[in-house]
Amino acid sequence: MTRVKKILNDPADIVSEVLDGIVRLAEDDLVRVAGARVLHRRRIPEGKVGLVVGGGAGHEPMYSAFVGEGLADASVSGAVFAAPPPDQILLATEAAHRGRGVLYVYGNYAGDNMNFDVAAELAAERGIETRTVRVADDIATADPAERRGIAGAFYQVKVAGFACATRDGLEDAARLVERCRDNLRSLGVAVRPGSLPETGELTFELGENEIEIGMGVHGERGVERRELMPADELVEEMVRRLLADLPFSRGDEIAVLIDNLGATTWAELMIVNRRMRQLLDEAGIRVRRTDVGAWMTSQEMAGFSLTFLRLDEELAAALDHPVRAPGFAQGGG
Amino acid sequence: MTRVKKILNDPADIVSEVLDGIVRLAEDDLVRVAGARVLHRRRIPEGKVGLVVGGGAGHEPMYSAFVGEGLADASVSGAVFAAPPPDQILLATEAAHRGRGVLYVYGNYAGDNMNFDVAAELAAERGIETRTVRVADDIATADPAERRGIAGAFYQVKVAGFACATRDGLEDAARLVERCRDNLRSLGVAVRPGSLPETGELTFELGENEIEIGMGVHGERGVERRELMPADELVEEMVRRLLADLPFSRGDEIAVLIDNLGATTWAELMIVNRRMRQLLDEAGIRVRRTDVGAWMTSQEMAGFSLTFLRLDEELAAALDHPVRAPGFAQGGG
Amino acid sequence: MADRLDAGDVRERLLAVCRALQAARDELSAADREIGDGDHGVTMARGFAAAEEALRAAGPGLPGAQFRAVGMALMSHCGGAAGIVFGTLFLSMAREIRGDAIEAGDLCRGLRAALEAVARRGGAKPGDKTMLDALAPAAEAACGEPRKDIRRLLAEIAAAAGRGAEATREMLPRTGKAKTLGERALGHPDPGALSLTRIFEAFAGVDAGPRKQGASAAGATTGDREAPR
Amino acid sequence: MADRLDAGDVRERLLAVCRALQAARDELSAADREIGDGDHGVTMARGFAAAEEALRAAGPGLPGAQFRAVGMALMSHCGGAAGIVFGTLFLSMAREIRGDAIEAGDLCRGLRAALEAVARRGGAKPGDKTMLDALAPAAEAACGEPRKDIRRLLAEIAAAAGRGAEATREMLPRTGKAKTLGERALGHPDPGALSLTRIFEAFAGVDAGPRKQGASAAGATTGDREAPR
Ligand SMILES: Nc1ncnc2c1ncn2[C@@H]1O[C@H](COP(=O)(O)OP(=O)(O)O)[C@@H](O)[C@H]1O
Ligand SMILES: Nc1ncnc2c1ncn2[C@@H]1O[C@H](COP(=O)(O)OP(=O)(O)O)[C@@H](O)[C@H]1O
Ligand SMILES: [Mg+2]
Ligand SMILES: [Mg+2]
Ligand SMILES: [Mg+2]
Ligand SMILES: [Mg+2]
Repeated sequence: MTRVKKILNDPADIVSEVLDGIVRLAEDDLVRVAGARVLHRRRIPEGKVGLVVGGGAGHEPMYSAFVGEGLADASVSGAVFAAPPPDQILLATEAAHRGRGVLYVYGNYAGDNMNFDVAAELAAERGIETRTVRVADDIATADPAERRGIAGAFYQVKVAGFACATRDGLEDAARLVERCRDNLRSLGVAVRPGSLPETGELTFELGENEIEIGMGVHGERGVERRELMPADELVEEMVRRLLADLPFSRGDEIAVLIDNLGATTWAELMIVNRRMRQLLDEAGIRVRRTDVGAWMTSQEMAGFSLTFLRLDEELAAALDHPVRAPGFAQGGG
Repeated sequence: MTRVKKILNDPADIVSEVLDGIVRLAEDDLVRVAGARVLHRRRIPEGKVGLVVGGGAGHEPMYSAFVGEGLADASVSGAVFAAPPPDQILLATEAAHRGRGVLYVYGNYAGDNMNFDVAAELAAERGIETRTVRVADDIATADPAERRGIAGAFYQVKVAGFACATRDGLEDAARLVERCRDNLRSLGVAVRPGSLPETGELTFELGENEIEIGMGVHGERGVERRELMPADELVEEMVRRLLADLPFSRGDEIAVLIDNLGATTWAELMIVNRRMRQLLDEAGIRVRRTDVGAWMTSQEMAGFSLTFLRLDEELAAALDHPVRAPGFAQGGG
Repeated sequence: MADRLDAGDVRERLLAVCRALQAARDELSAADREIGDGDHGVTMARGFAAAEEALRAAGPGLPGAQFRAVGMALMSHCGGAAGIVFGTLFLSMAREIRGDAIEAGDLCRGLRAALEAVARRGGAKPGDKTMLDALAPAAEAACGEPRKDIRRLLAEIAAAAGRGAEATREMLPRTGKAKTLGERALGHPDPGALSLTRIFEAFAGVDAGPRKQGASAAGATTGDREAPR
Repeated sequence: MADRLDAGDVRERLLAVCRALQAARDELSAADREIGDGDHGVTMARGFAAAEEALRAAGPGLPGAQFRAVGMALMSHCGGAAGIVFGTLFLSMAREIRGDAIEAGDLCRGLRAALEAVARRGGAKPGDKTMLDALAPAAEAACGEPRKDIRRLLAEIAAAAGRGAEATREMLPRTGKAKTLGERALGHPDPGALSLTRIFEAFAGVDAGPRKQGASAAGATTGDREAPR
């Protein structure tokens, strides 16, 4: 197998060097806990509900670079594609705690769930109350309880940042984030594989003419392997599945995220946007904002995901709330 | 040769569909000239100096998506990697003109130069005064007059947007943009090739263990083909060349752009940022802002470029000026 | 016929486990590539490298303390699902291994406690295509006929785990990164169940070595090994 | 011995040029991949498809008008450097072709005007490894001995262009997308010079067809062809 060429030093240092690089993007705001894979804001207001986000590395800028004003107070990173261990999560929790408890937002994967749950128990032993709202937006599985968290994290972290910055209590903040989670649906498609940076090996294989609908952001298989089809047809299939799932209905107002899994061109995403908007027009669904970017990536996997978030006034206000974090760009870039 | 799989409809429609997709990102602000490859702002203040940007397609979001408040008034796109023809440029010029003349900002390539020059003559015949400040930041050639325009366009368009929005006259606006151009230096490196979307063919070939320093954004060869090296070493080489070129010197304050050519991971760019900042610290150069993103792309080419812009007070203010355009994200995403 | 493993013996066996799981890296990652995200081998190798370091740093000690050291190292260094699952396994056993040597009863109580703790922590049940499907038969084997030669018992535990791992091929995944796969996961064993088999094999002194995935269960024979001291 | 090309003849020859440049797409793109950005064939094919359409839409007309139609189509539809360069070529010639037929003197004046106009527009000189290096010898050939058979003259122009294109192999690029290449461009001909050769060949009625790049100059022989009417 050909190693995928990358711009790296010692593969063992990837996560650590990436965290250092992120800190240097926002030195006035960000601090790394020495020796740990934890970043946190330099100044967190006393009495604020804390927000900790995190998960396996390899999806950059998610989650490590989503720390900043209006977003997370601390992030914790695992190794590539591996949930962070409980002691690291605990460090992030302690860094974020300002007396009002800490909200955990992360993707719904067995590994993350177990590690954050253990961390929550350790935090409780230290007198820090925690609440958890997992991202579970990927409609590739039928059973909502088993859904993975993919690019919808972009909105859920955004809403959580707003909630924790503006609400007085942990419970109250968590409730708004739950509403976001419950109205959030995503579906991805992979066109070419990414690779594990430590080994350079591809995370999966696709035939010369194959795509996979529902592919997970770690290269986990999706709902269906299909022949490469025209962009418009693919978008029709994805939008159909998404609309049917919540379901979204005529008159709904939504935010749309078009997330680049890594190596897909921005131009392709515009071709996707064009057809998607025609379909949403036909379905009578209003798009309040569109975010286009590579936020929840899977190394250099080519493909994208569509995320629809059904809005109410409060969720819309949460998305419009200004933030400042190295990985979170406002607008369409 | 294996065709690179992409999410497209009829390859002949790529540019047109991309433009439609961009308009749907910002319908309140953007209009497409029917049948043309020209986008322009819906509302351009009377008496404003006009700004037209453009060039070949295939580098999205540059240039087509850089239209909006505080940025360009109109953009014109050619076919993939081919400068737009004069009649299209003229349409953009007329769309942007509000009585004070029009500034052209685009990359210094023979094709673009000739097409914009012809357009300028046609505009003059119609009574529209124009001025041109070409982006020529790529230090891969020794002779500054022959330098190509690459990712530095991000800053030059930003400065031009500020200048045309705040200056009274075309000459005055052009002078500030020239100062930006004169203080702008970039260097790229390619790790894996991109492809021509119409044919799916790779734009160049690199050996399994090769990289090319100075590779152009159309896949034109660079200064040197080298063996893949550790990220830190590569960054040392690039920073050394960049600093020596202007030259930048101790005490200078700069803005830094880390541009993703397409398929490089954000994590790799952070590893680059880490080492780059160590080197700039050693050289006594202050970084006022860092912009990380995939702005001037070359399809799914893997690699990146570094751009240094030496700042003075006015240039710094220009970069901080808020803008709103579908392809221009503030902050680090 | 030995009926206990003294502290030195336990230490050597745990070190052998650490080495075996580092050596199994590619086998385990390959298995995870089929139905998961392809990192299980890297995760286990990372954790057991840390465990080996912890054991060496701590020097000789009571068997329970050694199990605890391994469990803590896995918890802190594996990450992923495996860190908690296998960390919990070793920590649960540590709590049941109280004396200056390990006896059959310790193994029985330890593995039962581990089975319960892992199931509680992760919410999975036997049959869901996880390492529980190797752990459950292993615990059963450990609690079977009493008063057996302990080395033979270890080999039987390993063999039971191996059969359990082999049986996961025919199971539909209900948890973890394989869950969307559904029927496409059929025919592939669960990576964590394979890991657990390798752990028991190395602890039993069965020379497992890297092998074809299909051979994992059959390979777990009952061959005894003299403890190094 | 014909000393002029009438309007119908010119039309057929220009249509042949349009077809030839569309057929040369892959040859020209391959040449541009070596020292440029690989799109020259696509660009020329796009432009000459539009030119063909324009010629057909306009119907029969004076030779100068036909050259103008081609030039305008190239200007508007090629894009890239080629659009201006080849658009300027045809438009400059159109201005010099004033009567109802083309004579040798028109070709001489037209190509000289084109040479000057393209050089002024793009700032390049002969020797810079561009299409000028084919255009300059072509213009010279057109202005050589007067009162020659015009079809033989066309073939000589094509041959001169071909020799010029071949000579670009040994030149260092000083403009366009090849300019950073320096010595690495040696051995490769300039794509635009090849295009110009194909244009003259097709206009002369020399059957060029797709061929190996290296054969381009040698292939441009002086073989006459009966004009279709
Ligand atoms: N809920 C669970 N209960 C028990 N074991 C589990 C559970 N979830 C996952 N596992 C085990 O963990 C293994 C995957 O580990 P690993 O690949 O290291 O983590 P990740 O799934 O986070 O990438 C699975 O093969 C399975 O045996
Ligand atoms: N300044 C110039 N003067 C004359 N011809 C030029 C000039 N610049 C480029 N050309 C011609 O254009 C050709 C390249 O055309 P093409 O590949 O279509 O455009 P681009 O370089 O924009 O991709 C070159 O091979 C050269 O012959
Ligand atoms: Mg994992
Ligand atoms: Mg081009
Ligand atoms: Mg895994
Ligand atoms: Mg070209």
